[in-house]
Amino acid sequence: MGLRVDNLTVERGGLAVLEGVSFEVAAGEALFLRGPNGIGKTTLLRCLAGLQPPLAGEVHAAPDSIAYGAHSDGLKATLSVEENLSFWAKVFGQGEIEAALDAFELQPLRRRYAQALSAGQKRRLGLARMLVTGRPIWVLDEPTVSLDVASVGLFADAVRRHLDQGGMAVIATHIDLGFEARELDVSAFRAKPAAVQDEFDEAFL
Amino acid sequence: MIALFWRDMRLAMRAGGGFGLGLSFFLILTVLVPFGVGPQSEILSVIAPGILWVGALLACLLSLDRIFALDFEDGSLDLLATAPIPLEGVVAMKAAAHWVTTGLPLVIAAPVLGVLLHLEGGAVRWLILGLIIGTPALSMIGAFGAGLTVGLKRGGLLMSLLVLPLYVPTLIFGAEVVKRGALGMEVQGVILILSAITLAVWALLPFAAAAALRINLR
Amino acid sequence: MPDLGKYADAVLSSYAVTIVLLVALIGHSVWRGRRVRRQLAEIQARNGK
Amino acid sequence: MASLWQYANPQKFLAVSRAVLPFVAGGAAICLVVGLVWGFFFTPDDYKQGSTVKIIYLHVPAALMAINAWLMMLVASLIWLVRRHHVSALAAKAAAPIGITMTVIALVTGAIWGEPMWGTYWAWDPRLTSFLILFLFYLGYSALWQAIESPDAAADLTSVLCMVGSVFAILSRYAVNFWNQGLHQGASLSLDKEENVSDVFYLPLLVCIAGFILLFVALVLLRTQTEIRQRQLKALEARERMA
Repeated sequence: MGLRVDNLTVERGGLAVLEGVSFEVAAGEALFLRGPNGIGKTTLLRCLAGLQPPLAGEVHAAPDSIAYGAHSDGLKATLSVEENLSFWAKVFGQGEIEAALDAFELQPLRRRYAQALSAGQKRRLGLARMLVTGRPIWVLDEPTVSLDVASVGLFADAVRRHLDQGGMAVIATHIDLGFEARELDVSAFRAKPAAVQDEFDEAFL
Repeated sequence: MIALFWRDMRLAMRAGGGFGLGLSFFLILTVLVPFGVGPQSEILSVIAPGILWVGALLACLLSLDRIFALDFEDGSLDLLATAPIPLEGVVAMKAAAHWVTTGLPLVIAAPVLGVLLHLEGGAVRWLILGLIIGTPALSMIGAFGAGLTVGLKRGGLLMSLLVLPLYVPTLIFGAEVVKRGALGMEVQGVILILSAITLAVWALLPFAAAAALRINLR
Repeated sequence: MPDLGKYADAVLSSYAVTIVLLVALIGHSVWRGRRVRRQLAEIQARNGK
Repeated sequence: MASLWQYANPQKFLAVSRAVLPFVAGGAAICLVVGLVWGFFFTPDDYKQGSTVKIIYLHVPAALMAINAWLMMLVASLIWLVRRHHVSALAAKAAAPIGITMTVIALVTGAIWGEPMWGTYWAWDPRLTSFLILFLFYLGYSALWQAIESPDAAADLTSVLCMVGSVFAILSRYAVNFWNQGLHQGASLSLDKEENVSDVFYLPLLVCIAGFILLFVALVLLRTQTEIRQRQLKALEARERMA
């Protein structure tokens, strides 16, 4: 089962930012979300991840199939790389973290505390977390921030392997990740200012 | 879920908090009180249960932001909310870890602190029993307050205002256990009520706290 | 004026406090109501409604 | 047939409440003036309490409304959580400051009355203590409304707090009773009124209670109107920023 989004309207701070967003991602496919800052990509992704309810429309996906990777990595400074990762593995009911450590070349750093990592290393650890969730749909928000070229390559490889195994990915990004995928420019869905905001305002305006 | 409990415990220990800090806090509180009210043992022995209970409230309150605020700031809470464990379970585990690092040290230190405050031997038993039963409720109620205020910039003071009135029943019955125990009165009823409050709090408030978290994460 | 006897202070201060508080509450409600109504009228005029 | 819920529409609520408000406010004014003047000037002194008995015309209605305002907030919060009617949430928000004022009046008049009667302004009596705790609940509730920016999140969170708070308020009442069997007299109003207060005091007291109830309703209507307009204002401002 893939991911299908029907006519989604999402809000931020009580105002619709994107409306009528529809797309579909099939198994083995990736989708890049493009669009200028502040257009509502993060809001859309949070909505996909189920963190905020949409104003209208629906997200169709198998239950518990979406793994969300946010701007912040959710790392604990006083836990080691290994501890951080195995915590998330356990939370998601997976035991194995070696493959994830390998994929992002974190093996040499595994005993180091997260507070002693560089920004890029932290990001790699945050992305390695996606591998230990065991979930088919990755929803990633600017995953390559503070990564160097080599690390972007590691990330692209990881995504490609994930897709080859029948996984899916929705990635909001501004850069070229070095592999082919469909692109969706969300500025096309920008909500019109005069659009009805919610039923409360409708009663007034 | 167990993994979450151990992670929170480990975080509390590594941050220099945890057990030692909790114990030191109660020790300092106990040392300061006689400076305030004078060294007469008859006064101290009367107010000792109240001091220790209020100390438990304060220790609980001071460390409440650890329950959710840090996880909210670094994004962990978002990730936990999308994880396969129910948010209610997350709340309960975090409250449990909080109790082990703030409530439990007090229970353990209570006999020593009781001596410092001239608490009579008979009353110490009831004090410990009351603390064991009552302090878990404080952590859970605190988790609810922390959940309500997690997204707010200056949530600390507001959280105290919200949480402290909710502590009233536990505090009253907890102190009542010691008072009656020391006087040799019938204690069983009060202990049952105190246990009922704690059990009800742990059964119901995780849902309220999880609801509040979901609203705050939106 | 009724004879309040030795409790005159208590009775009078109770009435005074209550009336002051109620008047303050009513005053605040009315004042805020007017202000918001005026602001709303302004913004609606601006938006040509 | 139109249902009751049509009044949950903001415009409808504004129209109806605007029409009703003058009558409610007028009724409140008449009842309060009649009741208080009657009570203050034309009732005899109590043989035990002397002229301080006149304080009950303020104390009892205020105390009643302090509790009823919280109950109203609880019902309004539940309606909001279940049916998502914004007016309901805003009415709960509007009622809180009124409840706070009523609680303060009840506490202050009680303290002033207590000084000559009990020889102290404040005693840790169960009823007094319960009211103090109720006051704290009100403060926390209002503070939470003010602290949260998103109006819907604020409505949700305060509703949750109101529900949990109600349970704890009842629990505290019970606990406080247990903790100290106090000196406050029993309810001065009950169904068999002969037990407590004689007719001379009872009738003006009833008028005063009616006055306080009407005043409460009038203020809730007025303040809810204001809250609705405030929301409307915010929505328009946000739209201007967007455009």
